[in-house]
Amino acid sequence: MKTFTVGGIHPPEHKLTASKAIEAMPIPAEIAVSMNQHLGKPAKPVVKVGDEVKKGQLIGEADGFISANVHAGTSGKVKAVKSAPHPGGNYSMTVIITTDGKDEWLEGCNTPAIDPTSLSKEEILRKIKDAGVVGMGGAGFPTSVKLSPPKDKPVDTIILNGAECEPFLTADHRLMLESPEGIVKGLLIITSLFEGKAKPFIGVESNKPDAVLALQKAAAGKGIEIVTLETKYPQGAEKQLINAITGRTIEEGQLPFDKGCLVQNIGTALAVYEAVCLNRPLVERIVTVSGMEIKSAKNIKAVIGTRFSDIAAFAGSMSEKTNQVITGGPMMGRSQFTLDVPVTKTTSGILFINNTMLTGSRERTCIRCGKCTSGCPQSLEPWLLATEAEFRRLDDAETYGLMNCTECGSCSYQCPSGRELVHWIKYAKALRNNRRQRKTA
Amino acid sequence: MEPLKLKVSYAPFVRSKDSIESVMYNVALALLPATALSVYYFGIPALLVTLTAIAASIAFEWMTDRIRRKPDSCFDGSAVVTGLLLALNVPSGLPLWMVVLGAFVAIVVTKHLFGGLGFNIFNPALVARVFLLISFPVAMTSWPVPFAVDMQTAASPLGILKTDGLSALQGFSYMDALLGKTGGSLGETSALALLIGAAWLFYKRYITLTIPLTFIAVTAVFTGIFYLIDPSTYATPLFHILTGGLILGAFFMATDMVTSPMSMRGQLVFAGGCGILTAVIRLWGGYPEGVSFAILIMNSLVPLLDRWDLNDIKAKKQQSLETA
Amino acid sequence: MNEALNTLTRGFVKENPVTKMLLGLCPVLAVTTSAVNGLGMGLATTFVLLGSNVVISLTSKMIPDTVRIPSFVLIIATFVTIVDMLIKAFSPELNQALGIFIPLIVVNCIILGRAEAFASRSGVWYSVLDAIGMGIGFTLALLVLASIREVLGSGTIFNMPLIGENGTPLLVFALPPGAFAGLGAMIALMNALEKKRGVN
Amino acid sequence: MAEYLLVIVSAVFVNNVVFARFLGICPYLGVSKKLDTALGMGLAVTFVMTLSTAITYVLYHGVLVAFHIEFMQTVMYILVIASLVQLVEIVLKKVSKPLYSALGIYLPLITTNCAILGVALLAIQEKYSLVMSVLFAFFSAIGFILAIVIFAGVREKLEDADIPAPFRNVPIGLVSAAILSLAFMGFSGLVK
Amino acid sequence: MRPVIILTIIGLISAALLATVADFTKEPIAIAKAQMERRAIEKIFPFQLDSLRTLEAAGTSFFEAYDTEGTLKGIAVKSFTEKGYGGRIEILLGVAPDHSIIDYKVITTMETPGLGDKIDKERFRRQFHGVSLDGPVWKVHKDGGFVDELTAATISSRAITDAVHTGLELINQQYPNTAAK
Amino acid sequence: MPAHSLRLRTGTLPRYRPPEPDDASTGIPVCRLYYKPMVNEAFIPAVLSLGTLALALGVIIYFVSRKFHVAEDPMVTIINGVLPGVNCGACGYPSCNQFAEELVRTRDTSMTCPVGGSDLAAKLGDSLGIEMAEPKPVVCAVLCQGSDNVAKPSAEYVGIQDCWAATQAFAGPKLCRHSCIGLGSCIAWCDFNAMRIENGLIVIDSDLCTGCGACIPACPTGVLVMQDKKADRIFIACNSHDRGADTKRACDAGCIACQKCVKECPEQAIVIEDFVARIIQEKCTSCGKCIEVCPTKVNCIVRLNDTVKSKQAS
Ligand SMILES: Cc1cc2nc3c(=O)[nH]c(=O)nc-3n(C[C@H](O)[C@H](O)[C@H](O)COP(=O)(O)O)c2cc1C
Ligand SMILES: Cc1cc2nc3c(=O)[nH]c(=O)nc-3n(C[C@H](O)[C@H](O)[C@H](O)COP(=O)(O)O)c2cc1C
Ligand SMILES: Cc1cc2nc3c(=O)[nH]c(=O)nc-3n(C[C@H](O)[C@H](O)[C@H](O)COP(=O)(O)O)c2cc1C
Ligand SMILES: Cc1cc2nc3c(=O)[nH]c(=O)nc-3n(C[C@H](O)[C@H](O)[C@H](O)CO)c2cc1C
Ligand code: SF4
Ligand code: SF4
Ligand code: SF4
Ligand code: SF4
Ligand code: FES
Repeated sequence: MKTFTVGGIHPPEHKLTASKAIEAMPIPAEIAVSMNQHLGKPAKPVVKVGDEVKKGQLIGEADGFISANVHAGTSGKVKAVKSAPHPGGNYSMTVIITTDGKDEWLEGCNTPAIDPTSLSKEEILRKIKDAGVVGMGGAGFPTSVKLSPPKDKPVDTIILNGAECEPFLTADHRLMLESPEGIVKGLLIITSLFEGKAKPFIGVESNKPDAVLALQKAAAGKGIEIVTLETKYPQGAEKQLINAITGRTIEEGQLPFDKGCLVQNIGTALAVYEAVCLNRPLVERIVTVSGMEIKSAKNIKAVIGTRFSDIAAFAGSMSEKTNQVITGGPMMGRSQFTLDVPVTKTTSGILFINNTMLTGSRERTCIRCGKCTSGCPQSLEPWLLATEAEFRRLDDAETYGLMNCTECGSCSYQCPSGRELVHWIKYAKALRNNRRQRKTA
Repeated sequence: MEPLKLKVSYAPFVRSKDSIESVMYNVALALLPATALSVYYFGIPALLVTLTAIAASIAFEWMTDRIRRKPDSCFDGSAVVTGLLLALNVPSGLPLWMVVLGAFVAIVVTKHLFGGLGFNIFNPALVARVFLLISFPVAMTSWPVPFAVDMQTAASPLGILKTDGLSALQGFSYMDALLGKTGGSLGETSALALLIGAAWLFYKRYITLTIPLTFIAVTAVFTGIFYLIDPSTYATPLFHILTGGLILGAFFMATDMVTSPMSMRGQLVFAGGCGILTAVIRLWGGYPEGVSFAILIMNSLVPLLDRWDLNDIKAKKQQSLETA
Repeated sequence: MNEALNTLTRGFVKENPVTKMLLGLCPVLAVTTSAVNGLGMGLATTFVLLGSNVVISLTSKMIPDTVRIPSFVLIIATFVTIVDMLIKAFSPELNQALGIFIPLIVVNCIILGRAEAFASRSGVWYSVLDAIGMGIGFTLALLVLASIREVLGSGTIFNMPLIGENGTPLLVFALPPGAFAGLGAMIALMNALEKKRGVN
Repeated sequence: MAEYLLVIVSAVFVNNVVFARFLGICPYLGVSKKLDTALGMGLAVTFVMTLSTAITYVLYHGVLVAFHIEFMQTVMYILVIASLVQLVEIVLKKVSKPLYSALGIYLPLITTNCAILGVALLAIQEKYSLVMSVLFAFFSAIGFILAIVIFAGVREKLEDADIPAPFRNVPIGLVSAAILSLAFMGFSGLVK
Repeated sequence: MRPVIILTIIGLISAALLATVADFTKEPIAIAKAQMERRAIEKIFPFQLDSLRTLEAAGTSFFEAYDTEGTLKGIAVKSFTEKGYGGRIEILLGVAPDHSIIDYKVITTMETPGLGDKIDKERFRRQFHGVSLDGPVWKVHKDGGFVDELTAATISSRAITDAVHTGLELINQQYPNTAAK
Repeated sequence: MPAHSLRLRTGTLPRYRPPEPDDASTGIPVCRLYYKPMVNEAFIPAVLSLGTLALALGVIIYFVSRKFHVAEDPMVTIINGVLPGVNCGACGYPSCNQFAEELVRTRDTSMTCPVGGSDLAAKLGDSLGIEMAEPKPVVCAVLCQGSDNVAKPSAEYVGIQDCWAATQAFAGPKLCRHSCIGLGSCIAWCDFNAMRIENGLIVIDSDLCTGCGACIPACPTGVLVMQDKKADRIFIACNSHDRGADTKRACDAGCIACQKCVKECPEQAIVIEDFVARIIQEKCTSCGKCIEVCPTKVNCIVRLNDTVKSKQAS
């Protein structure tokens, strides 16, 4: 079984919803579509209060090279365009739509399948761009940009990321079980963009043997290699996945294509297929609703813009012990300060938990046990980075590899002293960026 | 629905079950066989010394927390380990007030003056031991004989070797050393009981074997060379491994992560240094036993060893910047 | 007059050469095994300080910059040698105890420090006050540390036994570690007291 | 050969200038905040100590003993050391800027570093030969470097530590020195 | 050239001053030394000594102590050993004319304060009183001799035994005719 | 005292008498100091040797220092001595020393040290013999009054107690995301002890604040700004760019952009920018009319010295 070479941890899996089939969530009375659902510059709203919109209608336009289109998730009327809470923890410009329950597609969207081989490379890329497809594995990098690497960096390996190494999350797992064909088709479209020079892989963690089987069946004879990976966190992180499958190492400051690789989430592949062949913009996604404190944990297909409060109600509401609501997985997710935040294109899960770590004293001093170092998949010294951050020695932190940290959280997980290592690292990065900006300004 | 009181914190939201407490109490557990054996051999005084050392350590920890207005740390287990190790490092007949004084030196002077758990440069229990040894050389070298009825004392095997030479060690038995039936401090006598505890710690992954094995191997090689040169004045390497505090020191004191280097390379140098210094002091120094001094001296080099690693990281970064 | 008083007294505690300015620490650590030694060293140093301060304040105007340091040390060394010979002649016991640290008064940073920082810029009268003040401060520090070390380390004070024959003194205090730790504790105590005063 | 070895071991470890002889404490405490500066000071001390011990040795036997004016020892020695330091400083400043910026700032401090004079006096007191004196001086300086470099490492680490306020800086430095000298007592008896 | 001249002048004055003071103190220094010695010897001998004759021989110094009547009451010798814990130990050993030990005094020692330096304590010295060279075994108790070693300072005890023994031998060599037997 | 007697006669030095032979035989040394020639046997060699040594070393130092002389500008040292030496960076140079070097090099009269103020400018000018420009006295002020009882909380923050760290987790523990977070990141940057936290809000003591500006970039929400140091300077102590209704829901002291002050101001010195009022300082006469009309529960228009005083009192 393949795996990455350095570090890694084994948190308890808690995949409560692994056997729950995806349920479609009914469209709520109001949705809030954020203009900031991707990495890069937020989209520019192109609708006004009072406008009628159809499902799949462009409501936010990509603003700049690294940006992405945003579409209405259902039909209805624009109630407001304003700054509203965003699951990233801050506020963002948001189009609020009062839905009409008809869920009418815009004309030209959701057509019967077309043959992608009939399209030119440029047409495919344009369709992906128009559909607002962004990476669904977490960071939300605009897919069309990622799929057009510079000419001098030939890509020879394309990897679909089906690792889903975060505890609790099962969205990708269910997707691989329920739509393996769509995923494979999406992968083949992506591969076709590289004119047969790139070999496609799909990496899946060993705790999902059924998904491996389903994919193997769907991909039979298509030249795709399905790789079973050891169940170890963070197997799904881009750099670790590349290392596990190809043995290559992405050095600090390098991007995957510097080592001839391209990594996409399996959900992204499906979105690519739907955008290219079915003319469907990215308006819904699979979300794992889980955690110990929600009554009926499940995997749902939700319209982008659905608020967490509606989802909580749909999943049978949460218990009184809930003290944290998290988007994403428990290792890398974010805790929410309100349930008014909506699902975005990168919301892979919503967890309702009782975090006992929040009571009593949390952080103590580092006892130099070295567990964080041994767990770090990026060969960093997290305790050191945290100390440098604490004393605001940002230059030192940078020379010790601050920017090479993927914020996977393995270090904080391991630390017996409850050190907030990733948070300190994030803090140092924030201060550093702020300082940079001021210098250039 | 009631508006929920949500709490915001930073990822990750799950943490491993390891805590300072679990680490420390496991070390204490691992020392239990040796402690129990020493109480069996040396009787009630040994028990009193052990309890006093632990209680005094916890009390001093509690007091410093009060004075420094810090959250309570007296039950995080580190004071217990320090106290226990201090007890295992002194003769069973040591007057209890000296034990309390030792706990003061360990907890207040060596640990809290330097900032408390995690910041101390020197091993608290060892500083206390050396402090006591130098302050009260008589009391600290009067080793009660196992099963003694009337507090009869005898020199430890290393002490005999130092003052009277190899010939005085005729009656020495390796089996006795392994089981601990020789004169010595509470915990340094039975190698076997200590090894059982160390095995537990290794199994639980609270220690790695880099430091202890290097430490012991280097000591053995160094003393072995001189044994081969002149077997009539130098004792065998096995004698050096089984006597004195080498096993205790190598497995339980040199491994204290607060006061040892973090990288493999640093740990090798650290343990190698400990081994050489131990051998040098034992063979030619004024003191019969060198483990404590060796570890303390190497403790002082830990910041430099750490710094060596950091400089390397920096240099590598520089290199990669230049090639890029 | 106020200023004169200040010049005299600031060396006692406020600007104590040992605990505040951290000068001349070697003799402080080395000779403080007994109170008598501490006192002797303090007085010897005070004498040299006084002599050199006076001479330097009188002559500094004439000494050009290029040879300032050699000239100063020469003057200081002369006084030290005189003290050395006097001690040898009149208190051979003290000589034995202080040993090499008498010639080393030459390099006691307090003396050159006061010469540079004060005597070479001030009149004789103030230089005398400064020397006496600093000397007393130095002697005070030595005496305190030496008394602590003697009591704890040997169980005596001014060579008079405090504990019986069977008592156990804390030997370390008679040894180098006790010197370092004692001085550290003393300085920390001064810091703490100063802070308390500052707050009130 | 063994005799030389003993002098070396004694000078570096057993009778370490700082921990056992209490010489050069002021720079030991004052110039040990950073590792680089500590090393700089150490190197400067090594240079001056070795050179001045050699010169004073010749001076002692060639002049002081010859004319029976041993009482002039202190005066002569310190004059030589002070002048030497000043000369080295002046020359270094002109000849090698990098070396000057590395060592220059420590040179004036060395005049009042009692280890220099102390070692020169000790070499005479111990009745060493010229070669032995130079060796003794050089390795005493190495002992000084050892002490100050270890200490600088310790202090750099202590910078981040949560030390009780009254003990910050010098007092905790002295406490560390106390523990270090405690540890170095392990070497006692190694050389008589 | 002014700096040079000034420095030279300071040097000249300093030298003149020192030479003068040195000359004045030369005598007192020598006397002080002699007095230290005499006082040490006075401490060893329990009687009132009047005159003292110093003899330099066999690489060491002997002191013959006479009382007011001019009879030889005791002999003292400087003896030493290199076997101490801290290296060299020098003692002044005083014997009666029959070469039995009266007392000794440690002159220089590097033994550890509180430990090895107890060799200078009355309680330890007492056991040597009246002993002479060819009575008992000149070793510490542990090695089968008569000297009760100090607790935890066997090395110092051995050393002092050695120093006293050497001293006795020196006296025996120097004054063979006054030997008791 | 030693047993021997030391007798000195005044006037002339006593004559030296060698000890009599019987002194030695009794073993009781007697020392008497008598007159003794000034020039003793050690005198000549001592004087000669030290004199020669001093001369030689003096000559060597003299020539070497001439030969190896390196020119150095003593002015930098002088200027360094005058500067405050806190290395705060307010002058635009990373350290006081570099400011000094640059000033000595360029003699640029427009270079100012805000910390030292006009006194320092005069001193610098005196040292250099030029007329230095005077820095305009400024002081740091807080554009927020959202203390714990005024601003509504959002969620409880558990984590690293630092404003920047908190903003990495979410928009901040107060419902208003433009507010002072109140964890005091800025305090560490203030070299003059002028900042403290009270009731979850930063408070600046304008007597201690030197206007060095070191704290401003340290604040993640940008509620710190420079104001002219004038006790009756008027400014709007709110930073909320949310719409009026949202602001009102989040905070009792928030500017709701109601325009009342704009209309009231006789000098047209107030404008609304991005849902918050701003005072154009050049036009403002500090008449205070705007303060009277502001409808917010806790008036968001304040005078500089009031902010400090009221908070010091509380
Ligand atoms: C400024 C920037 C430029 C990028 N350019 C490319 C690119 O040209 N090709 C590519 O495959 N990925 C590119 N990436 C995407 C990253 O390699 C990575 O896939 C993305 O940040 C998401 O990773 P994550 O989900 O592991 O965090 C870029 C990322 C950034 C931040
Ligand atoms: C620690 C870590 C864990 C990750 N785990 C996963 C994962 O389980 N599945 C996944 O698809 N992406 C995961 N990612 C994101 C990938 O690095 C990468 O960005 C993504 O696979 C790129 O595909 P996308 O652009 O289609 O999202 C993880 C990233 C990090 C830093
Ligand atoms: C700090 C210290 C100083 C010592 N000094 C001496 C000493 O001066 N003389 C001595 O004989 N032993 C000294 N020892 C003890 C020896 O190392 C050795 O243990 C002892 O002489 C032999 O023990 P015993 O006398 O109980 O057989 C000292 C020990 C310590 C800890
Ligand atoms: C493996 C291990 C070894 C330890 N060894 C010691 C020790 O030798 N001495 C000691 O005082 N504490 C020891 N501790 C406890 C703890 O680390 C110690 O109290 C800290 O040095 C205090 O900061 C040990 C802990 C562990 C986990
Ligand atoms: S969060 Fe960063 S430092 Fe921590 S383990 Fe992951 S990569 Fe390493
Ligand atoms: S895991 Fe925690 S305690 Fe251990 S070294 Fe890392 S930060 Fe320190
Ligand atoms: S002013 Fe800014 S930095 Fe200071 S406490 Fe408020 S939010 Fe934090
Ligand atoms: S509304 Fe204004 S005053 Fe209130 S918290 Fe926000 S910025 Fe502060
Ligand atoms: S007194 Fe020794 S260096 Fe200052």
